[in-house]
Amino acid sequence: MLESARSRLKAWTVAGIGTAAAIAAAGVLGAFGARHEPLPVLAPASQIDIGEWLLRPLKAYVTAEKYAYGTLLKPGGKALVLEVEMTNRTAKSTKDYFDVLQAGSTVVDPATKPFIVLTRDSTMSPELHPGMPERMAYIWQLRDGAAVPASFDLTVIRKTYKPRDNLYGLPGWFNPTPAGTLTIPVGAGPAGADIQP
Amino acid sequence: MMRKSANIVLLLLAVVFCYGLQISKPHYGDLIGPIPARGKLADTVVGRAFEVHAEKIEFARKLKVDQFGRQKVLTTGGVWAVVTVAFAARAESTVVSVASWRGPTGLTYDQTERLSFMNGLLPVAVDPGLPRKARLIFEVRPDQANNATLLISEKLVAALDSQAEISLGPVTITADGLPGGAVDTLDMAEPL
Amino acid sequence: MLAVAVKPLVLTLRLWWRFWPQLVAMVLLGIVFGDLFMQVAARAALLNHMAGLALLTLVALTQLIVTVAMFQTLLPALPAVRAAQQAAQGESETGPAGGSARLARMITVALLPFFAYYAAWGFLGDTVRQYSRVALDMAPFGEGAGNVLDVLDSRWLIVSVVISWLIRRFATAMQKRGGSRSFWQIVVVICETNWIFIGLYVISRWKDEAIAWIMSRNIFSALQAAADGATHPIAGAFAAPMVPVEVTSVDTTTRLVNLFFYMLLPVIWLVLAALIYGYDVRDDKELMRVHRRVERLGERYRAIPKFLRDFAEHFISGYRSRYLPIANGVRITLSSGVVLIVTLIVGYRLIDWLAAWAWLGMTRLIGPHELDTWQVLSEGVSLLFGSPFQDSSTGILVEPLRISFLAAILETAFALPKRQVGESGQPSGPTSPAEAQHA
Amino acid sequence: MTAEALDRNNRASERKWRRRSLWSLLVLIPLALAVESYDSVKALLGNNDLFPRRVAWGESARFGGSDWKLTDLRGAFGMSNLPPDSVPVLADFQVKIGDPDLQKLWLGCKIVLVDKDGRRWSPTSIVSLKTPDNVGNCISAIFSGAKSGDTLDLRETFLVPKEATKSVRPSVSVASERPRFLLFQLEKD
Repeated sequence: MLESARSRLKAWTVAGIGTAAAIAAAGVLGAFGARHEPLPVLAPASQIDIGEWLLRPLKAYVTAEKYAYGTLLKPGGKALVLEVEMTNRTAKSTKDYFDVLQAGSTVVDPATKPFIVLTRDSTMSPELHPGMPERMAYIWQLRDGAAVPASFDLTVIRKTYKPRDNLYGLPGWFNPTPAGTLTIPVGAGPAGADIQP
Repeated sequence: MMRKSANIVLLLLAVVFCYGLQISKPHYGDLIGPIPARGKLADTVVGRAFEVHAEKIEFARKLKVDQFGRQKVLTTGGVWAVVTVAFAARAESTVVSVASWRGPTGLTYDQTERLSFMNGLLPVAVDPGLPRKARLIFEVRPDQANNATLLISEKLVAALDSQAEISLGPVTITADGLPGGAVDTLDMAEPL
Repeated sequence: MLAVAVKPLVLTLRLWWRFWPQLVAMVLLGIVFGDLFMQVAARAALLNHMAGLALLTLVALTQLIVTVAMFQTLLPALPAVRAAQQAAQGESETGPAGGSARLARMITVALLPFFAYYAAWGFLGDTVRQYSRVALDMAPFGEGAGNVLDVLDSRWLIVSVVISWLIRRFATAMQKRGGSRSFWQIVVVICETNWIFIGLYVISRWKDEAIAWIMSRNIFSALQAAADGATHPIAGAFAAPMVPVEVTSVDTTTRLVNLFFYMLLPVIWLVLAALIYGYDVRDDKELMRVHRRVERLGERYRAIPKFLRDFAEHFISGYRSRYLPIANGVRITLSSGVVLIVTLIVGYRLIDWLAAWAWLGMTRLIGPHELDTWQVLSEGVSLLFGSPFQDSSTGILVEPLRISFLAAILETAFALPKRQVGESGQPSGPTSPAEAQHA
Repeated sequence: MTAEALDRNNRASERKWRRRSLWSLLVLIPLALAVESYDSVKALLGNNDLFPRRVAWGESARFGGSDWKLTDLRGAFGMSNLPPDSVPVLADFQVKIGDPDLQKLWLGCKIVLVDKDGRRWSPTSIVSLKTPDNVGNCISAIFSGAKSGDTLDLRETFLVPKEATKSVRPSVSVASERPRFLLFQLEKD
């Protein structure tokens, strides 16, 4: 009786240590998983493939005009305009581009969303169609009183295609994750030349 | 040895067969998808809630439109495809709001959102006994013009409701890469 | 060779014809109770997510009881399986228990290991998906309240496990004291399934993270790149026809892995069926016999001091009872020949495929209607062919056929002459079904 | 007990269970259907106008907590710019408010015209006729802040093909009363 109690106690002790070790291992694994790998730095003059979209940054500038591509800007404020060539690589028309580009927080308040405009005729955020590159302008309101920067950082977000999601089993683009960062020089104005590859 | 290789062949066949089953099995999206009501250009396609009759297709490089009294010329990265259709409601007043252009390789082009200010585009309210014409305007890649299908439904999610599928037939592509008969500028001010 | 493939098919139809009223009735009972419990769980989840998860155990339990009961119903028509079962149990338990009492015992005996195994293979994920959908539908505006699974990341889960452990403790005490035993037995079973359910679901989430971590280490990327290079040559100029990224983004490795699991699932279900028939669930005698070396390993294992063995058992027993049946199942199926395995995989998948197409066919037959009307009609179609979500589908036309098919395959595997030769060490195996029943 | 007897026993009990199961299907199939489709049937009944309640000409009917009365139904002939063979039809109602919680009771208010073949016309946006200031429509009435005892004048405008004008009758439905709806009869009926 006593013998069995002792062996059980031992077993429990060892089991406890084992559990602690397992939890520690899981923690280490989790820590590895969460470890921030440095994001790849992308070249501004390149085609950036993020699954749904193919992006090619064209030019960036700061404007103090009242209108930028038909959008009314905050009076007295300045706006950072980034022109990008975007190609929809999916099989369907889509406007899933609102979270694709995130400007660095040094120039833009991260809480403000950019206006996104088709430069061709200043249509506000239209659907873009498969396999047809379009020039789009991302327009961020600059922080009040911010100086015009020489360049700014941009984080590119990509999503992953799942033929069937977990809940309903429908196809779609999920799990936005940063794909890389790039630094874009800020040019003189709307008339500046495009970045050449 | 014979038996072994026969087994391997059998297993391979099973793998191929299972792959076939796996990719051809309809899933949730297919099961609750729209039910097609098929037809050709100039047919009257009868769905559950509405009938549609596609009269003609025109292709153009540019569109001339009237925006709040001002003339405007709209360009596109591909080619404009304008389909003139007539709708009629069946038992109940309804609103037809979604149309898309499916190319021969399955690329699907929704109706353009760049002309939302114009009259005669979707969404269109139709009443029983009162047919109504409308224009469906798409921007498509020229290589998607040939043998395309027009998909028209009342709502975006046409779960198990009818969706008109109109095959638009062959379109020749000329040497400059444009669909045959494409005009340079199409005037949208012309009455339907 | 062809006979091995045809025999289970004929047997499937025979089983189905002989037992369809019972099977269909059980499926219907499962649907009714499963749906009621699901509603209760989702409503409880609106008040407290933990309570919802705990009640979800009842849904899972219902599904499992129905499956186990269906397999047990078929048993009288499976002479070879019964013979093996009785040989494994020995002569001790051949008492002539009445139909329902026997069924009740079989369920409680077979349920826990089956449940553990079922959960370990991630089938509970389907139940959890259904639950999330129902709760999402009920949540007022879909915000925050809809995500009923956030509790899985919470430490309060431990409280739930502790509570069910305490209840179980109490129930076993009551059972010993002699108060209505079967009632307390049910309480114990529910508490234990609650552990398994919550525990394994949490573990599976951790496991997913671990696997995602491993997969992200670029181990497979070289392989994948090579495979992709072979299948999609570098995209041409812009003028080339466009292939949508939905087609190209699912890489070859994923496809192969998916196909592998697609083909593995029927085998898993066969093992589950074997488990239910009580085929050496916790008995490794059969496995140990496989190889002399393994046997020696077993002897050496028994020589280890008891407390160490206790400890090992503590950790391993779960895995052993999980993998031992796999090993045995694989052994049964492998030894029964490639033809039978192929019949199993193809037949199982064909049933599944036909059910999906039958669903689609019904939609075309019924034709378009307004969404509200179709919502009602779809319940009828689902009753026949299973839910359109295709998770743990239980259509009354599909599920009985699937169970009959699995049982028929198992019966064929046990009845193969090859297997009986393999066991010639024992007093010679049953030669005719009639004898087997009387053994 | 001999093995043969045992076998016979088992056979008999299997047949018994088979018979019982067959009978139970008669109950279980409708029960399963009812349990599964309860919510869907509720939604179907709550979203559709299925059962008419006829209201004779000149009478008023209690509906959605208020008393509804059809005062006029007439065509507005002679308008230009309309599709050929179509006629605008005006339906005028007088509603005496009973329960003033219109935002709840009149939610999803829908006035349509129904003809003898069961075709339904919703109010049109193509024709806009001038209405007096004190005349609203069903939706604007919900937000009018009317109190118990007030009388509201409501008007809806429809566009109907000429051949149907003879047989159209107005119907009123609100979410709180569905699947029942009011079907107003005319003087000549």
